[in-house]
Amino acid sequence: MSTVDLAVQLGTLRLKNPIATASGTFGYGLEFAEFVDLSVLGAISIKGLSLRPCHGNPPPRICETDAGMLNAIGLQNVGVEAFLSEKLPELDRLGATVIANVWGDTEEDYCAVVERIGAERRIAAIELNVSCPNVVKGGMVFGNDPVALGALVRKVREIAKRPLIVKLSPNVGDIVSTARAAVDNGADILSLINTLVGLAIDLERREPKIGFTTGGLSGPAIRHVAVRMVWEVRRALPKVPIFGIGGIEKAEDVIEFLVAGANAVQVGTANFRNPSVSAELVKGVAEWCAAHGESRVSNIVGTLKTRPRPEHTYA
Amino acid sequence: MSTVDLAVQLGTLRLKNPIATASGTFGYGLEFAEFVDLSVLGAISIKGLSLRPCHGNPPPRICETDAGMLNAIGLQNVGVEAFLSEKLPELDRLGATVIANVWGDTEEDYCAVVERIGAERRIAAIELNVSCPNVVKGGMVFGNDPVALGALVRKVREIAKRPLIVKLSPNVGDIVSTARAAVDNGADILSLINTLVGLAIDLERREPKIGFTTGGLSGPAIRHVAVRMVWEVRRALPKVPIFGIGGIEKAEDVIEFLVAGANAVQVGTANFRNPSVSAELVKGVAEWCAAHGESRVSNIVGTLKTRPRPEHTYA
Amino acid sequence: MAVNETLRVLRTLRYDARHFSLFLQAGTIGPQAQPGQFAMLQAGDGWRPYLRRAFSIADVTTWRGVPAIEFVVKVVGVGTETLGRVAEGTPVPVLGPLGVPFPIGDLGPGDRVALVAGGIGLAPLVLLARHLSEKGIQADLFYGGRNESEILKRADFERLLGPHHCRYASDDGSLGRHGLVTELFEGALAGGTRFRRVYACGPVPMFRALAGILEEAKIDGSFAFESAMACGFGVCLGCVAPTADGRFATICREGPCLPPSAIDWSRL
Amino acid sequence: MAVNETLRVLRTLRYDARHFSLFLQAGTIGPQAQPGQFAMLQAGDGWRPYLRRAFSIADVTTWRGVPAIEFVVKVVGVGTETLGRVAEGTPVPVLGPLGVPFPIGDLGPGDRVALVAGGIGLAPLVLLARHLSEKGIQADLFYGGRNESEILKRADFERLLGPHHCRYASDDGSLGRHGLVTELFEGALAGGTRFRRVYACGPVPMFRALAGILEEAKIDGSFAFESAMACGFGVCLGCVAPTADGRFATICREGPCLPPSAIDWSRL
Ligand SMILES: Cc1cc2nc3c(=O)[nH]c(=O)nc-3n(C[C@H](O)[C@H](O)[C@H](O)COP(=O)(O)OP(=O)(O)OC[C@H]3O[C@@H](n4cnc5c(N)ncnc54)[C@H](O)[C@@H]3O)c2cc1C
Ligand SMILES: Cc1cc2nc3c(=O)[nH]c(=O)nc-3n(C[C@H](O)[C@H](O)[C@H](O)COP(=O)(O)OP(=O)(O)OC[C@H]3O[C@@H](n4cnc5c(N)ncnc54)[C@H](O)[C@@H]3O)c2cc1C
Ligand SMILES: Cc1cc2nc3c(=O)[nH]c(=O)nc-3n(C[C@H](O)[C@H](O)[C@H](O)COP(=O)(O)O)c2cc1C
Ligand SMILES: Cc1cc2nc3c(=O)[nH]c(=O)nc-3n(C[C@H](O)[C@H](O)[C@H](O)COP(=O)(O)O)c2cc1C
Ligand code: FES
Ligand code: FES
Repeated sequence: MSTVDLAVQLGTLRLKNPIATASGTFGYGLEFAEFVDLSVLGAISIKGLSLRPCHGNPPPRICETDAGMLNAIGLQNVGVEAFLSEKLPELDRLGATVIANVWGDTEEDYCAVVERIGAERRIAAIELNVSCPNVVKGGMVFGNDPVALGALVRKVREIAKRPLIVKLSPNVGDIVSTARAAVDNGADILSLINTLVGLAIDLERREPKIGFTTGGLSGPAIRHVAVRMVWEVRRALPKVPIFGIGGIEKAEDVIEFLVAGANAVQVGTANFRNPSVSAELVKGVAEWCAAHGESRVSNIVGTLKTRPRPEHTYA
Repeated sequence: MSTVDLAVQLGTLRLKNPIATASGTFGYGLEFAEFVDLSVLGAISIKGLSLRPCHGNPPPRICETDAGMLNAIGLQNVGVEAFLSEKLPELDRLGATVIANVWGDTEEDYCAVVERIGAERRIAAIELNVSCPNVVKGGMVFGNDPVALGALVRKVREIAKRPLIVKLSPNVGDIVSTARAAVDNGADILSLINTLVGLAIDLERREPKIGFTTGGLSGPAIRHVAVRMVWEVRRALPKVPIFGIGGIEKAEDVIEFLVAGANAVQVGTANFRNPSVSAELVKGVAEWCAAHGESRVSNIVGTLKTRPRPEHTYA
Repeated sequence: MAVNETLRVLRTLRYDARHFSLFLQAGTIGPQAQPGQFAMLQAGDGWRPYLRRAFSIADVTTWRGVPAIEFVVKVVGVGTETLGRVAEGTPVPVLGPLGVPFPIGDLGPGDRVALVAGGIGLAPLVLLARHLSEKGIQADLFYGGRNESEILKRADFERLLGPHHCRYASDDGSLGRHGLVTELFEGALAGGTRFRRVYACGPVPMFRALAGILEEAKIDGSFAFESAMACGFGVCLGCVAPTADGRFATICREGPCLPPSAIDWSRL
Repeated sequence: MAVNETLRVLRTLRYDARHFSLFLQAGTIGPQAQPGQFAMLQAGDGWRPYLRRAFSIADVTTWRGVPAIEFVVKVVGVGTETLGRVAEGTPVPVLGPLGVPFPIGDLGPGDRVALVAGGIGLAPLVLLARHLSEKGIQADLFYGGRNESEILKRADFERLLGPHHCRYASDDGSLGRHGLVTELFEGALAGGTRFRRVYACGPVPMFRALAGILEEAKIDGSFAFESAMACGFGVCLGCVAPTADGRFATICREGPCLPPSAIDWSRL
């Protein structure tokens, strides 16, 4: 197993392996230090940061669904300032590769957070969350509209001093359009997907189970939608580095995303079910590669063989 | 239980109860006659008909996923002619309320099928499938684009002599836009949702598990996305009659769709798991109503109470 | 007429870690079942796996005096694993009997037929052997597997057909001929045995080879095909195979037992 | 320090159709557990239900000499149903001990406290009663339920606290006072009993009433809150409750044991 080369390169971002954790599902990383050696992970994307600390949405914020869950946390976070001063030094000490997931209500808000991060070397990359469905402003407003998204990415790119990841929303008619808008305006890397918008109802009260009414659907239920979108973007934009995200639970799920065209993945909801899952996946992927005679995990990326699609034949 | 009034009215279409079956999951109805008394169902939407018989896609056509399945059948069907002469008389004899689900590669194809059905009284309504993700032409081309959809619906409306249902695709950024395009151009009723596009990969072969590459995701995995879309359309278009579709398995799932704003539902993939499920749901919904003191099922429709959505509060 | 009913587990008989027989109450399905037909079983609580699974009705028999259906199962994934763990008395939703059986109505005493099984493909051939033997039709079994432990229910076959009419092949030589079951069968043909019809169930490569042999030798065949199935009764159109007349046929309803000549082997 | 480990089922003890105790191996979680802490248990194979479920560590004890953790569970849905059916020996993934325990370090002999339980809210109070009794602190139990069969583990409480220190209330009068547990508790206050602190676990209406009583009487309180949880260790931010200082606090990490004054009851 030591013979498998797990390193992956996403533009200028080099990761020791393709297993990262997804924003909002890994806290600030430190909460996981009891369960996982953070230094063994490819990267960790921390809970979405805003300029000022944010209280988030009133509860209830989560509910379980078949093979997944809905959430509308509303981006509660300690703010970029507290993160940099209180969390980042400890993350650095623990050897974590940190991706700062950031958001704002307006272009200015986004830019202010990115500006504050500046050239901070302990942050490996910045991930723009333009796809959160659980807030009234910002969030999906950008993620749904290639023009607004392009303008935002361009502004941020001008000031960002770290590699720039743009995290796309799956709640679109054509993922390639938003992907292209992000890349054409300076995104170095794409992350996909964020959650699908869903609604669950408490029948006794005839009220939404989530206080915000709708919530974001995550977990295995969405995995094949995510794999499809990764594949579509990989086909349309053969060169862009991609983080594949959505419903990853097992090593095979990671490989599925890599074969579809992701260069690395982020593990989300599975961290709640099993806080050690990310480190287990690093081992699992190495074992899968060894068992399948793959000496470099990056060789797997984008190896899906597709057949030409048939048109109808009529009798 | 005999005291619960299950009848629902969708425009001019009156159904004895809100449980219909979804196209492509109930064959031509006759295959179910061994398991279900077809006359107890609100309606059955039969497998999508085209003008000429169609062979469909090469296998493999299906694969199981977490809480659902992918399919790319490719609209294999006997053609409208054989349906009308060989299946419809028997369905009529069995007391089934028949919805003819139809499709075509072009506007002309759609119109030809609808023309052939004409004023056939044994067909209670025509359902335009503008949302099939599993064919190269037609299908989602219409379902994704409000302008193309509007033009198609307008043409069909001019010649259709039966109530016209338009079945919407969930693979869009804004379901309200396509819903509005359909209604503004003459749709009497909307059905939502069709399947979400997904991709699953056979890792040993590095090939899609589905011959068509992608397939449509159905089953409980998509239910909360469907409920959300029904609710969005209900809010935007308070008067349009709606069939809610997606992952229905239990009586509670039916009630959830009704509360969200559907006037009736269609049961899909669950028919494969349990061919008697549709009739069981008719009983189950009556029981739910009785247990909850609802004397008319139509009183439940659109009773979701929502709260105003909070904006962020910052510390 | 297919029935959707719930049948209790009478007994699970393990052959090894990967193979077992599951005995369910016969219900109203058992008495109707014809050789080659199958049933759709729900494994577990129906959530994982989500869909039912198809299994050949291997035998209709009794267990401690109670009428039973027997399924012979190879563990390959979540559904078969779950079924292998069910406790006695567990209710299992079953839909069956389904599909077109092996054609045997045209046979009578004096006819001689062959049964060709590959791996778990033995399953539908047990009930077939029983029916053939009851009708006094002579049948020879050619049964191949990876190794001895993959060649199941030999005692049943030998009792029903006679030990001399059961021949085995294994990939590793641990039982019978070292090699493929199709070679075993070809050997019999070369030795001059004449068969009115060949019934077969096994993996696609075996089918492909056998179809060639039968075409060449102009012998009638009936193969019990497999395919991933969502419904099992002809409505999802998911289980199709390409046919010689350019269509796609549902394996669950037009099959599973089809003559090899019905299939377009080049597109399979 | 919380541990993610797999512990085997030692025993399931059924009280009635809706209530049972589950005894797991103590593992490394048991010896660390403080009263009021909880654990996240995976029920079934982890697919249905999908998320783990939170249960108070009701007691740390032994079963046939083997160190054990006890959970007392009320069946309300798929997860608790599944847990109630697990066979002895089944491995259960457990994450714990989690959360802020009941504060007891500042108490000593001579202090007198009250435990107020509503329904399944008894769970965290058993281990609390054990620790208090070991420290020689006098505690009175006020325990209410819908009826006699909802008032569990009375023998344990009576052994630990003394029978005279255990009082019950039931909605239907089948055990103890006919009425609410908060009325029972108010009766004791009115009778002149003075408590240094009140520990409570129960449904929100009980909490709400009790918070009012304690505020009025200026008695310190520690309530073990519940909330739907996805992770149990402070990372999903799903389990929050509104706080008096205008924030949202995670019940799993800042709680579950919080003073009632920390909560903004008007927004709860
Ligand atoms: C008509 C019919 C009769 C059958 N009779 C028997 C029988 O008597 N005994 C028996 O053990 N098996 C039989 N099978 C095969 C059996 O249905 C599959 O082994 C089973 O569905 C696998 O389910 P799983 O959840 O264990 O595996 P999964 O986790 O679903 O899949 C594991 C592997 O098996 C493959 N697979 C899945 N379904 C099928 C299928 N239907 N056919 C072939 N490969 C499949 C998958 O591609 C995958 O590689 C029959 C199949 C059909 C269609
Ligand atoms: C810190 C903590 C400690 C707990 N300790 C115990 C205990 O010792 N014994 C015990 O029986 N239960 C305890 N609970 C409650 C227990 O977690 C829930 O009963 C359980 O999650 C329900 O799971 P289910 O799958 O059976 O029900 P579901 O099918 O998930 O839900 C059934 C019903 O229960 C409600 N529900 C779901 N989760 C919770 C929850 N976490 N809290 C309150 N209601 C919920 C749902 O809204 C629904 O109405 C505790 C909860 C927390 C947060
Ligand atoms: C509780 C929760 C909170 C989340 N918060 C964020 C966030 O702050 N920023 C972000 O970009 N994505 C957020 N996400 C989305 C995840 O990062 C991920 O894209 C999504 O959950 C799909 O992956 P999964 O199915 O593996 O969970 C959140 C998801 C969950 C479940
Ligand atoms: C195998 C299969 C075939 C389908 N064929 C059609 C079709 O011909 N026409 C159509 O409008 N929808 C078709 N659908 C979509 C269903 O009618 C339904 O919209 C979808 O499956 C979601 O509902 P469900 O989750 O209950 O299955 C098909 C779905 C499946 C699973
Ligand atoms: S399995 Fe559904 S048609 Fe054959
Ligand atoms: S349950 Fe996840 S933060 Fe509390």
